[in-house]
Amino acid sequence: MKPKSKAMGRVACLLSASIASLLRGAGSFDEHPYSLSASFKTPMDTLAGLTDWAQGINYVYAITTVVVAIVFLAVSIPLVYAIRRFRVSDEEWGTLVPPKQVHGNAILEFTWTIIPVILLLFIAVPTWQIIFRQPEKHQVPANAMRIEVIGHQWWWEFRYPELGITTANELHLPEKTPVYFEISSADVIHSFWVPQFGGKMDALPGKGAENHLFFTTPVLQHPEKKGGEYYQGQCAELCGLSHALMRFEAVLHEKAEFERWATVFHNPPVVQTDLEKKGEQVFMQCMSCHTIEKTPSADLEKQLLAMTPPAHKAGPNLTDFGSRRMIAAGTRHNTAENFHDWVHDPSSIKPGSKMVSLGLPQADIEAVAAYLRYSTAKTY
Amino acid sequence: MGENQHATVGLYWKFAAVLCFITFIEWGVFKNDTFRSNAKLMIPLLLGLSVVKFTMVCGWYMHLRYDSNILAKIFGFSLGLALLVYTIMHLAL
Amino acid sequence: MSADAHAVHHTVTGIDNRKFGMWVLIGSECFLFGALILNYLVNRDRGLVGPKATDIFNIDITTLSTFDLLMSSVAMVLALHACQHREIKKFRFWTAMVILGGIIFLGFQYFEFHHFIHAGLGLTTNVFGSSFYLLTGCHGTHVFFGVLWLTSMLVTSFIRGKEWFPSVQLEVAGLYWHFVDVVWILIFTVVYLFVYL
Amino acid sequence: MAKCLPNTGVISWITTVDHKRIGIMYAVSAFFFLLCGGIEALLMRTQLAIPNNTLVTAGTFNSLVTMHGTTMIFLFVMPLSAAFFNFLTPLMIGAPDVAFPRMNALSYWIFLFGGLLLNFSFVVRLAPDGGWFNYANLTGKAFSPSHAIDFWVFGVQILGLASLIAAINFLVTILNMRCKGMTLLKMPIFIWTTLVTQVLLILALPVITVALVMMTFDRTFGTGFFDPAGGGQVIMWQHFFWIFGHPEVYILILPAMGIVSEILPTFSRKPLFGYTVMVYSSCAIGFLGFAVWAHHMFTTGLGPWAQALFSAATMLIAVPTGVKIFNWISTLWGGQIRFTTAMLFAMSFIAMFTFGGLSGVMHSSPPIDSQHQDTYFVVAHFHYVLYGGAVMALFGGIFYWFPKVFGYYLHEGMGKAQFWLYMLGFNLTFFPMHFLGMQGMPRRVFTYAGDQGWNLWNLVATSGSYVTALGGVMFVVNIVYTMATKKKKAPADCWDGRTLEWSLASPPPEYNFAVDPEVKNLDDWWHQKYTHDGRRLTPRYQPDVDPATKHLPHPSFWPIILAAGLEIVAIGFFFDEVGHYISVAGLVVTLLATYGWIFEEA
Repeated sequence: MKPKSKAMGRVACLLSASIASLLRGAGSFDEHPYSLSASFKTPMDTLAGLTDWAQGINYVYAITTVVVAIVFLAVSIPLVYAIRRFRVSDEEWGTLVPPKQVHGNAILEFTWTIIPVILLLFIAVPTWQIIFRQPEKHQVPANAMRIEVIGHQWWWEFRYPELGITTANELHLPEKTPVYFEISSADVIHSFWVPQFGGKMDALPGKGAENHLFFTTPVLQHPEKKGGEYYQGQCAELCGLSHALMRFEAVLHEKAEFERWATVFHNPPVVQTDLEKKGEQVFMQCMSCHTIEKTPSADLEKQLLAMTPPAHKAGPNLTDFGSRRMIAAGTRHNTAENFHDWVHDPSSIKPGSKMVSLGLPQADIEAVAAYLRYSTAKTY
Repeated sequence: MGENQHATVGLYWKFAAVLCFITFIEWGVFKNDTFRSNAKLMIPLLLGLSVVKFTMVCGWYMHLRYDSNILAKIFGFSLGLALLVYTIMHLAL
Repeated sequence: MSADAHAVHHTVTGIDNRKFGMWVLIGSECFLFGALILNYLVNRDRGLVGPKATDIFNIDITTLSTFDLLMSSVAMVLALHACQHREIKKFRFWTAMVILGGIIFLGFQYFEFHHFIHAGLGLTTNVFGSSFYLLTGCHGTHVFFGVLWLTSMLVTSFIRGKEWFPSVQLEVAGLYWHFVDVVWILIFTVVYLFVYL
Repeated sequence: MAKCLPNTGVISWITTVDHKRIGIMYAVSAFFFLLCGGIEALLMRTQLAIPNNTLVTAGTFNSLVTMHGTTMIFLFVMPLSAAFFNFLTPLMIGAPDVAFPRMNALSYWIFLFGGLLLNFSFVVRLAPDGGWFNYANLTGKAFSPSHAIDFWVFGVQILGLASLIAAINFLVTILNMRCKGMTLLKMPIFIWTTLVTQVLLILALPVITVALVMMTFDRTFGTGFFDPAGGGQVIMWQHFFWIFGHPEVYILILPAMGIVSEILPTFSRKPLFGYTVMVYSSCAIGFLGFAVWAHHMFTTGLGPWAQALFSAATMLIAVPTGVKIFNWISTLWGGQIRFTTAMLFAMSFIAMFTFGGLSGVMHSSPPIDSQHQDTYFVVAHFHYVLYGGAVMALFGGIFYWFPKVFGYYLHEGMGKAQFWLYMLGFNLTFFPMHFLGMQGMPRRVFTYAGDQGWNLWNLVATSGSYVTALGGVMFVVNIVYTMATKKKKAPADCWDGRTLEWSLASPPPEYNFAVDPEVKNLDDWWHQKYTHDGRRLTPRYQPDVDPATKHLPHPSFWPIILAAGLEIVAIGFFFDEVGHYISVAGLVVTLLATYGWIFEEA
C-alpha cells in the first residue's frame, strides 16, 4: 500500500464512522428543525404521492432514478478505476515512452450509443403513458368537482361554481373525489402547486390561457380526526416581491364534513358582542376591497360586477376568515397578535403588498379583529 | 474575383421578365374571387410562386449556383433550421 | 477603399472573407425575419379593437412596390456586372437605379403607413398593428440601410474617379440587397396575399 | 494616423486589433464580472442561511437572483469562452489573425459597455429583478414601471449584438483561414466545438433580439405584444426566449467540452478517443439544441403532444452527450495520467458534468418535471452542469494555457488547493439542493418559514458557498503571486502538447507564425515529436523573425468609438423626455464611426 493510499483509507473510515453516528443519532433529536429526520418527509415533500396523479409521477420517478443510477455507476466506476490505475507521478511522466496511440474503436462507439438509447426508452415509455393519462378538457368525467383557481399578486382565489362559493388561500376538498381545476391568473404568471398532491401547473393571465389539472383527492390519513387535514401549497413562478409569501393550504375533509362546510359557508356573520358590532362598522372601510357573504360588502360587489367592463375587488373574500388557520396567504398563523401586525402595517409582513394600512387606531383594530376572527368563524 | 461567365446580361433581363410575370400572376390570383374562397388551392399556389421567385433570386442573382457550395450549405442550413423551429413553435402555440 | 490585410491572405474556400461573412449574416437574418413573420402570423387576427387586415390592405399599391423592389434587384445585378467588367458609366447608372428603386419602395411604404394610421391602425392600437408595423418597419429599416450603403458607394465612386471598381464590396452590398428583396417576396405573400386565408 | 500609435500603454490596449490582446482583455473582464457574480451569490446564500432572515429585502433579493444569473451566464462564462476563442483559434488553425481584426475589437468593446451598462443598474439602485429569463408580463410596464427591467433588456440586447458580431467573425475565420493541409477533420477538437458554438450563436441570437425589441416596444411605446389585455400572449415571450435559451446553454457548455477534450489527451499522452465521433456528437448536440426548448415550459400547459415530442427530443440529446463522456474516459484509459491542476479540473469536469447531465435527464420527463420545475432541484441540476461543468473546465483551461499566454507557469500548489476547495465547496453547496428541491422549496424565494423542513440543507449550502469563495480567494492569490514573482519560465511546448499553438514561443509573437505552417494529419504537432513507436524526433519550432517584415493590421480607434455610439443609443432609452435626442446623438456617433472605419487604412 503506497503511503498516500494508507492515509486515504484512514480518512475514509473516519468519514463513514461520523456519518453512521449522525444517522443513528438522528432519532434522538427529532423535533430539532436542523435534524436529518426533520429535513426529509417535510410538509411539501414532492415524493409523498397521495393522489393518483402523484403516484403516476412517482412511478416514472422510480424508474428514472434506477436508470440514472445505472448510468452513473457505468460512468464513475471506469472513470475512478482509470484515474487510479493509469496515474503516473510527475517526475517519470516526461521520461516514459508515450503509451499506445489508440485512436478509436467502432464497436465500443456503437455499444455506448445503442445502450443509452435503450435505457432512455425505459424512461420515455412510462413518461408518455403518464402524459396521456391526464384527460383533455372534453374527456373529464362528469362527476368531477370543478374548482376555479385564480392567482393574484401574492394570494390565491378559489371558486366553486357548482356550490356558489368564492374563498381565498384555503382550498377545502372532500376526500376521494375527482377534482378538475381551471387555473388562470388575474395579473402576472403564477404557478398552482400542492407538492404532496402532484405536479404544478402555471396560472397564465389572459382570456383563453386557462390551464387544466385533474386528479382524485387523496384518502384521509386519520379519518377519525375532525376539522380536516392541512396540506401546504405555494406559488412556484417568480411573480414579484412577495412571491415567497404566496402560500396556501389544501384542507382535506371527510365527504360529509365537506358538505357541512359548503352549506355553513353561506351563513351570515354572527355578531354577538358590541365589540364585534363596532368591528362591523369599522369593516365598512374595508368594503371597497374585501367581501363577506350576506353583508353590505356583498351587494357592493354585485354592483361592481354589473359594471361594463366588470370591476373586480382587489382583496380576497373573507367570508370564512374566522375559521382559517393562516392569514395573509399562508404567511402568519391566525392569532390576534399576527392579525394586529398585519392590519397595522401589511407591507412589513408582505413586501409590496397592495393592502394599504388604513392607519386605524388601536381600538378599531381590536374591534375589526373581533368581528373578522369570531363572527365570521364557521363551525362545521 | 468570382467572374461568372455563365450569367450574361441577357439572362438577367430574361429573369427580370419572369419575375415580373410571376408577380403579375400572384396579383391576378389574389384579385380573382373563385381562388380567394378556397384556401386549399390558394395557399400552395401562392407559396409555390413565392418559392420560385425566392430560388430564382437566390440562385442566379446571388450567384449561389456558381459559387462554391459551402455558401449554399450555410444558407440552406440556416433557412431549413429556421423553417423547422418556427413550424414547431407555430404548432406548439 | 482600404484593401484589408487579409484580402491578400489565401482563403481555404477561395471566397473572399467579406463575402463569406455576408452569407453568414444572411443566415442569421433568416432567423430574425422568421421570428417576425411568425409573430405576425400568430397575432394577425388577435387584435380586439381597431381595423382588421382585410379592410385596410390595398393589394394594388403593394404589388407595385414589389415590382419596384424586384427591378431594383435586377439593377443591382447589372451594376455588379458592369463593375466587374470595368464599365464605369453603366456601373454608376445602375447603382443610381438601385438607389432610386429603394427610395421609391420607402416612398410606397411611407404612403401605406400614412394611409393605415388614418384608417385608425396606430402602432399601439392592437397587437395586429404592432406586429405588422414591427415586421414591415424592420424590413423598411433594412431597405433604408441598403440605400445608405449604396449611396455612400456611389458618392465614393465619384470622389475616387473612373478607375475605382469595388467589385468585392459591391458584390457584398448586392448580396445584402438581394436578401432584403427576397425577404420582401416572402412578406408580400405571407402578409398581403394570405389576408383572406 | 493609425501608424503612429504606441505599442505599449493604455492607448495600445484601447486601439489593439490583435486577437491575443483582445483575448486577454476578455479574460480580465470576465474575472471582474465573476467577482460581481460571486458576491451576489454569497449575499443570496447568506440571506437563505436561516429562515425568515432579514439580511436583504425581497426586492434586493430578486435583483440579486436576476443579476447573479445574467452576470454569470452573459458576463463570465461567455466572455471567458470568448477569451479562449480569441486567443487560441488563429494559433490552432495556423492563421495570422482572425478574419476581421477590427470587428473583433468592436465586439469586445460592445460586450464591455453592455456589461457595464447592466451593472450600472446597481449604482442607481435600479437593478433588474425579473429573473435572468425576464418572463413576460411581470416585466411589463404595468408590473415593473421603473427602468430596472430596461437595464436588463438593453444590457442583454447589447451583449447579444457583441456575441453575434464575434460569432460571424470566428465562423469565417475557422472555415476560411485554416493553414495548408488542415482539412475540417484535421482541426483540433477545440476548434470544432468553437465552430458549433459560433453556429449556435449566429442562429439563436436573432431570436432573442426580436423578443427584446418586442419587449422594448412594449415598455417604451406601449404596444401590447405580451400584454394579455390587448390580445397579446405572455407565452410568446417564453417561446422566443427559450428558442434562444436552450442553444444558449449549449453555447456555455460546448467550449468547456472542447477545452476538456484538449487537456485530457495532453496529460494522458494519448490522442482523443474517437475524434470523428466526438465531432459528430458535438454537431448533433448543436443541431438538437434547437428542437428541445419547450422542456423549460412543460408546466405552462402545452398539451400532451407537445410535451411528448419535446421530452423525446430532450432525451435524445442525452445520447451524444453520453457518447462524449465515454470517449473522455476511454481517452484516459491506458494513458499515462499526470495530476496537474489543469488535469484535475478536466477530470472533475467529467464526473460533475455527468452527474449534472443525469439529474437533467430526470426532469426531461414532463411528469417528473412537473415536480422539479422551478424548485431547487433544477437549481442543483444546472449548477452541476454549469459550475461543475463549464466553470471547472474553464479554470482547467486557464491553468493549461496560462504559460502559453504569459510565458510563466501558475503555481501548481496553490492551483491544487484552489481545486480541492472548489470541489469541496461546490458539492457542499449544490448536492443538498437536490434534497431541497425534492422537499418542495421553490426557486427565487427570498425567505422561507422555519417549519417547512428546509433549514438544515440551506445552512449546509450556505457553508459550502463560503468554502467556494475561499477557493476563489486562492485563485486571486495565485494570479497575484505568479504575476509578481514570474518564477517558473515556460518554454514554447509547456506540457508536451498536441496542437499547433505549442510550436510558437510563449508568449507568442504578435505576428503568430513566421513560417506559414503546413499540416499533414490530425495532431500534427505530436507527430512531429514522436514516431508511431514512440521514438522522439526534433519538431520544427517557429523561428524568430523581425516583426517589421510581417504585415500586421494597424491598431484603430474606431471600434471603441462605434461601440460607444451604440451605448449612447441605448442610454437614450433611459431618459423619458430628452431620451430620443440622446439616442439620435448616439446614432450620429455610430454613423460617423462607421464612415471613419471604412475610410481608414487597414
